[in-house]
Amino acid sequence: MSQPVTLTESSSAAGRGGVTATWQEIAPNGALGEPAAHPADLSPERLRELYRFMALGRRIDGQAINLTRQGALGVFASSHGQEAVEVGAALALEAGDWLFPTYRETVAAFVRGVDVVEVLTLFSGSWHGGFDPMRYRVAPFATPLATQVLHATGLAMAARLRGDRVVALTFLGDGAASEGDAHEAMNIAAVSQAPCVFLLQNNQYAISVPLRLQTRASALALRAAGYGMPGIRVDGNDAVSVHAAVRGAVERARAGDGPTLIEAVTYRMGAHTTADDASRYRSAEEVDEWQGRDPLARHLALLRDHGLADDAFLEAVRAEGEAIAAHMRAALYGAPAGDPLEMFDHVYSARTPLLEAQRAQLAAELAAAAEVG
Amino acid sequence: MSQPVTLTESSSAAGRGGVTATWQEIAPNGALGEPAAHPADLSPERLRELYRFMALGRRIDGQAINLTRQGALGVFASSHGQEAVEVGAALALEAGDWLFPTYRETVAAFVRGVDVVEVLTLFSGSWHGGFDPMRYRVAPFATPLATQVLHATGLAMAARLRGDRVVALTFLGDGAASEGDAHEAMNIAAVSQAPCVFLLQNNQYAISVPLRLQTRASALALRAAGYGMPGIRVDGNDAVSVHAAVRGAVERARAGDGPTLIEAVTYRMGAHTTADDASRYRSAEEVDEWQGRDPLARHLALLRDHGLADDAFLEAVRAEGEAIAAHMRAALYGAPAGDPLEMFDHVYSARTPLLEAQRAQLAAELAAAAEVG
Amino acid sequence: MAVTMAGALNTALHDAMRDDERVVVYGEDVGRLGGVFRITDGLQTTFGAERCFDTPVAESGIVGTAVGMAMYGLRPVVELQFDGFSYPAFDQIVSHVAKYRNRTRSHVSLPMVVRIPYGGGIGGVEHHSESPETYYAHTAGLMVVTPGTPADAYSLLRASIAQDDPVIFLEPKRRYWMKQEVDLPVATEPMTRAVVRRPGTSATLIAYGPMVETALAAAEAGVEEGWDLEVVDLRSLSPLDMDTLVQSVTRTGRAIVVHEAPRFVGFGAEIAAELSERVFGYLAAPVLRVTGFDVPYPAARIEKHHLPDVDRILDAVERSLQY
Amino acid sequence: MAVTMAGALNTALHDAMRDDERVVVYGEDVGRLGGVFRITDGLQTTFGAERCFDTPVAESGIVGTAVGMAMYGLRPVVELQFDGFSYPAFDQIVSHVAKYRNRTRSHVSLPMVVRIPYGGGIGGVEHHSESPETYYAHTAGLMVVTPGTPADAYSLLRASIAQDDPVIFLEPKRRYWMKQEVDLPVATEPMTRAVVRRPGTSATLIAYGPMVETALAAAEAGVEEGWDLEVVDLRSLSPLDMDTLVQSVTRTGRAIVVHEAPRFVGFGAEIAAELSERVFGYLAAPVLRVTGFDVPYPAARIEKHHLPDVDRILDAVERSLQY
Ligand SMILES: Cc1ncc(C[n+]2csc(CCOP(=O)(O)OP(=O)(O)O)c2C)c(N)n1
Ligand SMILES: Cc1ncc(C[n+]2csc(CCOP(=O)(O)OP(=O)(O)O)c2C)c(N)n1
Ligand SMILES: [Mg+2]
Ligand SMILES: [Mg+2]
Repeated sequence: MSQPVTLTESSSAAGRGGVTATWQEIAPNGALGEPAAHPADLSPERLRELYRFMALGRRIDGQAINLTRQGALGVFASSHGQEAVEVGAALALEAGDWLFPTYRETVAAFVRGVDVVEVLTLFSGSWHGGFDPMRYRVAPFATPLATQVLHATGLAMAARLRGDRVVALTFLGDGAASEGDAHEAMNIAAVSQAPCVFLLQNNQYAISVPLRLQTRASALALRAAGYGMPGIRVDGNDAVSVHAAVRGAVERARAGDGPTLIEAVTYRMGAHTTADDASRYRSAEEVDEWQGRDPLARHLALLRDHGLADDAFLEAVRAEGEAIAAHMRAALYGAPAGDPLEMFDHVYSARTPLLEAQRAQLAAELAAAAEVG
Repeated sequence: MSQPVTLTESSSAAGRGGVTATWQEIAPNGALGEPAAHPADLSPERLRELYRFMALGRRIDGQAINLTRQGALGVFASSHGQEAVEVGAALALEAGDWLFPTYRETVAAFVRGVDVVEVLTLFSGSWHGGFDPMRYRVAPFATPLATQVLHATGLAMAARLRGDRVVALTFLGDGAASEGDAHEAMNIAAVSQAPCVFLLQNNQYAISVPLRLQTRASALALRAAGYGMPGIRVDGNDAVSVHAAVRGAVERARAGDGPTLIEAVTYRMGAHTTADDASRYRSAEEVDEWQGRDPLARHLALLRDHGLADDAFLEAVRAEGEAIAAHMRAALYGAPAGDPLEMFDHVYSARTPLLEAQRAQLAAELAAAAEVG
Repeated sequence: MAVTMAGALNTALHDAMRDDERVVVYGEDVGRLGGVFRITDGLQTTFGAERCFDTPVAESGIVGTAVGMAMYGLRPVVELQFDGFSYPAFDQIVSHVAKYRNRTRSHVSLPMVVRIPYGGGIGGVEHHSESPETYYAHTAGLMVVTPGTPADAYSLLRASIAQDDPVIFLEPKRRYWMKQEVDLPVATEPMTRAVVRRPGTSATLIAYGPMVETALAAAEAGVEEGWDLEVVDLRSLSPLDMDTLVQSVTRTGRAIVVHEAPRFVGFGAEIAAELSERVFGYLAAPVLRVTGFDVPYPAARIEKHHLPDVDRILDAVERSLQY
Repeated sequence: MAVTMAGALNTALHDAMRDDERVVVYGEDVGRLGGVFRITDGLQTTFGAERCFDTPVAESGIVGTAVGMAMYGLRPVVELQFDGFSYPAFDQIVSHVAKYRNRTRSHVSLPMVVRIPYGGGIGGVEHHSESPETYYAHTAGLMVVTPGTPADAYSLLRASIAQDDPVIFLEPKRRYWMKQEVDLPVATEPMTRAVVRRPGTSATLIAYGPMVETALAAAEAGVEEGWDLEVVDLRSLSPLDMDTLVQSVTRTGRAIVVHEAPRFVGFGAEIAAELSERVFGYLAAPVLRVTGFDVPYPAARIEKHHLPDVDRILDAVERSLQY
């Protein structure tokens, strides 16, 4: 497979006095620049929060995989290895901003405040979407690749039209970037100067298909120039750089200066989902190599360098993670399937005569079965 | 509207000893280069052929517009102003290569040897496609924007797979470039190194929508870098440069080095089609300005500079044009509508029982009507 | 006042934008040009380029961004330029427009309208004369509405914009220039009701969109044959007002469905199937279907042989009456 | 030998590639991985990455390039990973795959197969359990085929690849692991014929794809009630073998169509409408439809209430017999 550019490990390279973020920019004439350093200006609290959410995310991830093995979830798409992108990005948003996830952003949704049990509804199979998107300003998980990128664009256009200083951030994968919708969205966003940030998680794979079969470009961020929008390529395993880059793009969007494409170079440490067997298409060595760039370990080293991670802090994070895991187990083991009659309730704002009749049929069947049972 | 970059008028600037082609290239790192000169190495015959076909194309165009006014064609999409792109490109192909037109490439199809009356079938309304694509290696006119770009890519992939040195050249417009299919095609072509040339005719408009509402990029050729393929931006009103650039891309593709995106900057001198009224959305001044860059006039000046256009040559071209126009009039005025029963013959390779029944119904109706009439 | 359907639609958009600032109108060529059929004429001038604007050529993009706009609380009314160019947006329509409310347990509703000029009869080139109603009507979560008169064009479009469910609004383009005496604004029957356009007793002609006028003409022509034909205009294809159909056909005992779309799994199949079940005992003849043939829409110069016309409808009536 | 449907499909692809070097297989994850359902397992190893390869994630691209490949003389067999992800390719399928032959007056034919695992019952997440047959069957120019047994899976896929018209090949994914004793290669009945899987006299159950097994189970269960049910497996949805249906229902006088897809303008509507017309005088009861509800496909844990099952079919039989 194609070797991703090894980006400067900016955060751990930073001196004690502060942290530096590093990324490559696409020049307006289209050229991909060299990695350049940017003052990241993150508070100790923010640096710790990055770690805390990444660690919680890792714990949630492990618990979800276990719940899948035990049948409480039907399937799960792991965030393992991509925590720096999900957390770094989600923390760059303000409460009024919107986040549009794929199916892999469990951690990002969690950072936005959604109860992780509600996030996992899609995977538990009790309903398609589990939380109220309006409440958290997090769109429901999107399974059809790249389709949500257009929704984010449209929402951002609407916010701009209404004069609201709201930004939409959308995730998409290196595979999804090949879909027509990704193209249409970025182009429309650029033309309309929509306050939208396109965060392309390049985790090297689309299920089994490696990046080199997905694109021949040396960087997916190069697409930005073709839309006349700024592009950034950032080390997706470096939470500080992701966070700073996304924050910059969000501010730019909020200021009315339009969308940005950010390619975060990272790696999907697990299989595509719990239903996948990654050993069929990639080597253990490759996985090991990326293991050495683990975003949690790197960020912890940074915190330690700066004296920001004492045992109490780490213990508190650990305990919080355990509590969330316990909550997940309690809520998801043996959870009821939900009321089948609800399937008629959300097709339209009111049930049509046809749906009333079908609902009556199912209700009668259920009543009859209850009598027999 | 956005001002297109004024490209060097290379051909007329060339000295007597030969002609020079000029274009801008996209560097592999994505940067759009400055206009650079390339030895064009065109024979006097080829230089004259470029003119001849452009002039014939202009005549065909005028005749088609007249035929529309008189009702012999239902509608027509004019090539006026874009002859250098159509002729320059079509002449760069070899007999075994394929050309995929939009609905605007009447002149390109004519250059490939298709009887212009057959080309116009779509517009006369006697059938959708009028010629045998396999015979001329010209795909039928494509109305759904950008869809044919994928067909060209697939055909090129097939040729490569079979080890044939066949190249597919596809046209698309600046509007069509916004469609998802354009993106999917270029990306797939690059990944599979398909011998395909994407010739994007940037004629500044998609019906009424000016380029600045279509893209925010300073050049559509910048998209190339995002796919990892070479990109070229060429003056589309300069037949020599178009021809040389396309020929280079075709040769590259034939040699197994993959696809190229060429943006030809030109102008749609007429309305979108005969059904459109361009005065609703653009100024006469703008049209006048482009009139000064007329590709025929420019190429004729070049020929004259090189002593390649005497009166006999010009008169022969004129006479040939008149003969073609007469042929168009003879064939299209009062042409029969065609046999309605044929509509059942090409749905599948054999008529299904359902179609047999429907055909019998229509045949009976027609017979009854004939009796009455 | 004599109003064309095109004029009625234009006025409906104008009035909707005037009355509700959440309404935005966009699509290809709808701004400066006012649409290739001029349905959006003047909207950009009146309401500004923020609320009526041209988009890049990208149908999936047009519909997909409308989803996001509707989520944000706007009421987008988008135009897809022709029926055949609604297909690039099919995924967004089927996977999201139709399913968002359900996915989110009604937390998110999508008050949006997708306007599509549809159908043949205008001498269009390929892909410009499609009748895609089966595709949309089969998709749970979409409302599918199509007017047969200028008054309904106005009223149904206003109603579609005003209510909270996504609507595929199919405009019978060959009837854009049809005229009716009517004062706008007008509120016709409720959006999801079918309407008996002509009462009769011999048989029920069921039509919608472009075929309403054809069915009415057939009914007039039938008078000469001594037939008293009832004509029902469906107006809403989904949901479908079966009650009105059942009432009519229970009375007449005979029904003929008319549409331009191909017959096979066409919308007429649903009506025939459902009527056959609901009024089984009352049917003196099977429900007949008068439809386009099962062929790709033919070229302009032979399309008239494809489209249902008065004669074909009367032939079917005769067949029905012979049972 | 006991063969699964997945195995039969895999063998069919293998044999087709072996016998005809124009056959190429591609799609998302079909190469190295062998497909998410392993239907293409081993093809890349056996025939090389030129003839069996992974594409970028782009369904319109997959189908659109197949059009070009078929024009060039190859016989592409492409996989769209799930039913719900066939919609991004809808425009290419409807506007080109279905229409190219017609557009070019048969100068260009497109011998290509679009394989789509479809239907529910596997606990899939949203968009992974769609039954899109109405969309494709309504589209003139497409053949739509769906096997109900492993033997048919083999034979119909070979036949689809071998003939010259484009085929939408719908694979009932919940039956991938269903087994049958059969020796491959096998040639079953001709591709466009419906087959009586179980003869009977009380009523005709009409099913296809995933519902064939369910209908057969219902017929078995019906024996206890004293009913002798005939089961017809359609196999080809378009073209549809009406003759076999007419013969069966003329005998039984009663018909029940079963499918997973929603009822409204579902494929069952066509069958009910057409049978009601063709065997009007023979019908003792209206043709009934047992289908999925008219809702977006529900979540995994409640899908069983949505899907037709033996009980629902028997309820319908009883209703039919009560007329
Ligand atoms: C439109 C569409 N096509 C195909 C699929 C099947 N599918 C699910 S995930 C996936 C790969 C996506 O890869 P990428 O975008 O890189 O995201 P990642 O899974 O790596 O996060 C595919 C092909 C889908 N969900 N949607
Ligand atoms: C998929 C699709 N959407 C919309 C249209 C309607 N339409 C026809 S031509 C056109 C503009 C195309 O502009 P461009 O691609 O620049 O080509 P040009 O006409 O300038 O040659 C549009 C929107 C179409 N033909 N196909
Ligand atoms: Mg990926
Ligand atoms: Mg243009």
